Amino acid sequence: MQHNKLISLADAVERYSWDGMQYASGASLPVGSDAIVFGRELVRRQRRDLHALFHCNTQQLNLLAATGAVGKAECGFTGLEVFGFANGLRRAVESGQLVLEDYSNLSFGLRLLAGAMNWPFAPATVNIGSDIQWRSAFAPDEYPARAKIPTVTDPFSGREIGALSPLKPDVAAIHVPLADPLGNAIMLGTEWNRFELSRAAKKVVLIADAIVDTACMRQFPNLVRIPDIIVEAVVYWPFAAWPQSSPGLYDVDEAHMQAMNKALATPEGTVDYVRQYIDGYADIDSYLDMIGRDTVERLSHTGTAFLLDPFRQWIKTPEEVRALSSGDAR
Amino acid sequence: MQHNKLISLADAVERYSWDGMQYASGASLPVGSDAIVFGRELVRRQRRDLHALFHCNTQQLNLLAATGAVGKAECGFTGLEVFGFANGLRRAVESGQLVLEDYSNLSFGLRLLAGAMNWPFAPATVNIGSDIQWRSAFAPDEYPARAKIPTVTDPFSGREIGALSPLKPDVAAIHVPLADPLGNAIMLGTEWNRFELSRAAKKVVLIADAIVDTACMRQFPNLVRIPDIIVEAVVYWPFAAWPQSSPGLYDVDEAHMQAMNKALATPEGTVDYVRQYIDGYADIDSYLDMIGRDTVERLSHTGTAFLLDPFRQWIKTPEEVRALSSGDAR
Amino acid sequence: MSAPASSNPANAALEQPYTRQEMMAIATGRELRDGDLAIFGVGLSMLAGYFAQACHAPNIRTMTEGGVYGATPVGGLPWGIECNRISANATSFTNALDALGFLVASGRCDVGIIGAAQVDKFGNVNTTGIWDGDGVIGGHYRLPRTRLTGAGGANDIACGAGRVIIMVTHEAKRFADKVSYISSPGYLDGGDARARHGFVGGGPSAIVTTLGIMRPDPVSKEFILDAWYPFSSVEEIRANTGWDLKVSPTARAVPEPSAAELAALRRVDETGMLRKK
Amino acid sequence: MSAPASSNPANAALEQPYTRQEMMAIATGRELRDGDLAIFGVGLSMLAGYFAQACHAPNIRTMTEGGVYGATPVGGLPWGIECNRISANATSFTNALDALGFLVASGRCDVGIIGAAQVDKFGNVNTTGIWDGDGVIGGHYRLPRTRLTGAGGANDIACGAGRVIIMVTHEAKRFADKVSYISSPGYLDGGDARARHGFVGGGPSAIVTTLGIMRPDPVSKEFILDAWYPFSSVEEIRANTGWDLKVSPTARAVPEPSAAELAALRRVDETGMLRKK
Repeated sequence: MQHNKLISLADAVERYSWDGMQYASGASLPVGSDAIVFGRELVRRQRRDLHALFHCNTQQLNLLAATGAVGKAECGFTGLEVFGFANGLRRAVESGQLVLEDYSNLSFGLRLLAGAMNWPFAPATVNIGSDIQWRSAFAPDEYPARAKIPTVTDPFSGREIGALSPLKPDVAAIHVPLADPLGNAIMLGTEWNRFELSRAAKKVVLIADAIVDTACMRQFPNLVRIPDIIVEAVVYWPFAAWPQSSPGLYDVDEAHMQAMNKALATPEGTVDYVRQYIDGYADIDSYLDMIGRDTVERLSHTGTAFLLDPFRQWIKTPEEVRALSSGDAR
Repeated sequence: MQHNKLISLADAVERYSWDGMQYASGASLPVGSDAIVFGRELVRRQRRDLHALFHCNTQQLNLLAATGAVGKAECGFTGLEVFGFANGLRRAVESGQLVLEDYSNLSFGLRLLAGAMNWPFAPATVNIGSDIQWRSAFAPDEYPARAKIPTVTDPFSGREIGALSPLKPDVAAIHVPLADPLGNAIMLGTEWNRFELSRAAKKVVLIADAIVDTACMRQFPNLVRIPDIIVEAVVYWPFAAWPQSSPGLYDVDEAHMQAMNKALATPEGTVDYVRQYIDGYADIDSYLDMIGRDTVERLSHTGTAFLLDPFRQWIKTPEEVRALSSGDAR
Repeated sequence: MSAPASSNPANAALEQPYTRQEMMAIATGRELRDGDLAIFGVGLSMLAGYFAQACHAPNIRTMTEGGVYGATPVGGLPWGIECNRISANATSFTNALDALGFLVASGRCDVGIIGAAQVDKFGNVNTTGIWDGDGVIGGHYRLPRTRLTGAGGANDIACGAGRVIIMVTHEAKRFADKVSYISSPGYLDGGDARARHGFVGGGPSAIVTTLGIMRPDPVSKEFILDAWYPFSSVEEIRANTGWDLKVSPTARAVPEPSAAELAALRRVDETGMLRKK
Repeated sequence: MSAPASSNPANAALEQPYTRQEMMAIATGRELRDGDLAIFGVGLSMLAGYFAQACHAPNIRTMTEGGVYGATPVGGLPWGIECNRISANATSFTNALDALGFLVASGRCDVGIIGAAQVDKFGNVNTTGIWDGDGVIGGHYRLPRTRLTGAGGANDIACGAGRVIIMVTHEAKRFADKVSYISSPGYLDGGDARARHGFVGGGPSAIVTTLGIMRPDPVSKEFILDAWYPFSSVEEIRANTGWDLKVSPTARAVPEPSAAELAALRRVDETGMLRKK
């Protein structure tokens, strides 16, 4: 028996974030399924000294880095795919304001796996023999680095491989297209590491583009890869990954991706961006107004829209979600 | 671009089995999703000296053990749940005909994970400190056993944990409710270790209760946890797990579960069982006749039938499947 | 004091208000706390767990070894822990690495209920085999006289769950000074022996039987008698235990099942499995 | 001999039958074999891979780092390797541990195509950063002058894929004697250095550039010039390579793209990305 866990975005950030926390997010690749609205709220509340654990950089990390919210980060890929370098992150790294520890996309996932399993380490047959193993930004004077990816000897063969440290983020804000009020979630498109992340994190907050009835989950339990029993809170926020995409729901907003990344390249541009695109909304309605209702409409005409069809009958209207959220949400 | 991989059960067993091979099967728990029709065919062909890797015993392993087809086995759970001890397996173990190496349900899955990752070992925080670690049926004179679950030292903390050896079965026959002709598969109900097994095995043969059009997979790609690129062959065989269940399609046949287990308790009963329930059919039609059309109908009225509803529109009729299988299937 | 007719002929005239098995299931269920993340095996332990959810702990979060979440069994006792009778109303299906690994071996699961063919004074469980002779295997791993079901997921639960409840029929042959084979670790040879292996789980918190409840001594970890049932006694329990069972100074009789408890249990045990014995 | 107008003004009158980028994509695609299990990154490498599938290797089994299977991009070049343009027609979506772990790091993937900001004579790739001064970081891990995109999944591909094709624009600054930072291992310091780490993958089989193709010496593993394009020359390539590039005795010009190849490439590159440069 699980309870309604729908809470507002503001409440979620109030309860599940604090200065200095290990914060994991960035679900799919840089251009999709990123719980960036949670990150916008972190900026609004001026959270500081975050230790970011993003398997891939996203516009969220780009923004958090640009605004000085992040002191340390650990990542695999740190670009923005076809949108180029992540200017906010890059500026923070090059200035020394943010210390970035490098891993690969697989080793980041294996570290989450190790955290989820509560293993002291995960075996690594990748990253070894490269500067990912030999160089540690967290221990810059050590060369070769000793504590980042130490070797471990296979007791069967005597072969030496690497050992990856486990990750157990304090909080993970995970973007999903569909969640129910109890905290069950369906993903569309690659999961990337969301499955492992949801088990590795100490607390999980779902940021869902749409809320569905639990009957949807009972019809498709094999799709519910994040079950309610491990979820603290559910936040309803349409277009939560914008300007990034959410397979089944909306496409990348190319123009905003570029404008945003350009803005984050400078402190002045970042201030402007925050004023316009974080201070620029107070609730879901003004958020969608800010994106532009035409843009919302256009981006919703995605080639992946058919992926949502089997689930549409269970999607709750904004009014229904509001009614569910108005009472004691916990 | 993948090709039609539908072949007959006889062809599949001809091509993908041989004496002495490491054979993995037994998908879900003992009373469900077991590719036992593949095992019945192994008995019919008198394959011998199999090294069985079943994370849980099933009626398939019970049968293979009872008929003397298995020389070695590695398992987690070795019972039949509420149906009690597996008499065929038990008899083979107690007589010394079959050497059974014990693991737990988790460690068996971790060994498949290690095989799939091509790790030299998987970390174990379970099974250590018990006779699963200290006793090896494969090395009976060693006490404590040295090579079964040796210790490995965590380089971060100095703590000693266990190391599990990887599993890479020669062939895995995996039961699924739904597959397409290309080898994409959808599971209903728990996967148990089918996901990891499909990646750990050198060759994968799917045994599917029903064949669906690939359009079904494109509508539900997040459900396709076994993609065609790792599958060698697809066998269509309705009620393939009988007398065990297939969630969404049919229930356990309690009477046959009990009668079968009783028969396998003795060599004579086993001979009778083989004559009646293996020699007793030559194709799908005579197989269903053997089960009994009334029984087939009754077992199909399962409380899980609604799980199949979203996919029914894509299920191919036996005639359509036959037409697809008649040509060059590879 | 009520007792089942089968155990006490003097009460044969009574209405047999509950069986020993039912008492064991209720006593086990009472060990579960609201909000627990809990894993149950098949059969009696599943009935005990769902009884607790139906009775006093509605917010128990249930799971099976294969990753069936949010389900309650329908249509009778499940044939297996992931069979159709429990797959019919789940909210999520995942897999064994998730359930037994990410949620149990990791230490996230609060409580597990496991069964035993044999249990010893330190709560070690044998479900693997029975050997002839002195009950031990010897230096050589001899063939078992009787092969049992193996460890299954119980070893993983015994290593990882916050606390473990062992449910077992109380017969002397099942309660050994030392089990022949440790399938699932309790406190091994007692004291802080679990620490040697770094188990994240706390070990067995109770052995609940058809006659009473034993709990580990906080220091030695030897199981001692904590409670008897309305129909049993210290003497009967000691006589049916294969080691010299100590009795806690605070040992007491546990309360009889309440009408509400019995009603809840029987709703869960709709096929009356627990009433057959 | 045809050449793009941009690189050779003398040919400006010609019809610019193909660009250098297109030649690079086609030369890369020719490295793929029918039936390969192949992983592509975003951008040019994805175009090269799908070109091969559309042209001469219809049975290539494609995958992305996040586990998108059975898809071909629609509606233009994907913004990212798992974006909606490639998620619109997949047969399976899984996850990164599956794709990069079970299928790539395991050694099951036959071939991967990766990009490089900088590559050295042993095929080591830097995509992490550019440092001032002598181009090395020094004992202390100094701040990079220019932070790049990090290893992403390329390190995993470089360790595990059967063979790796490195695709890179041919400029002297990108071809270093020794990269400042090994993001993704080639042959490290040459010879059998990969064996020290037990990599299951075979290492880079080719560096395909906008000017030609280099392949490793079988013993030393130093990359040497194997082929130039119809519009390039040994001299031009050596002048744009940051180490003293050796030339294979069997070096030759590769055939021009055929009409069928160009047609196939342009069907894949429907937004004309490769024709912009």
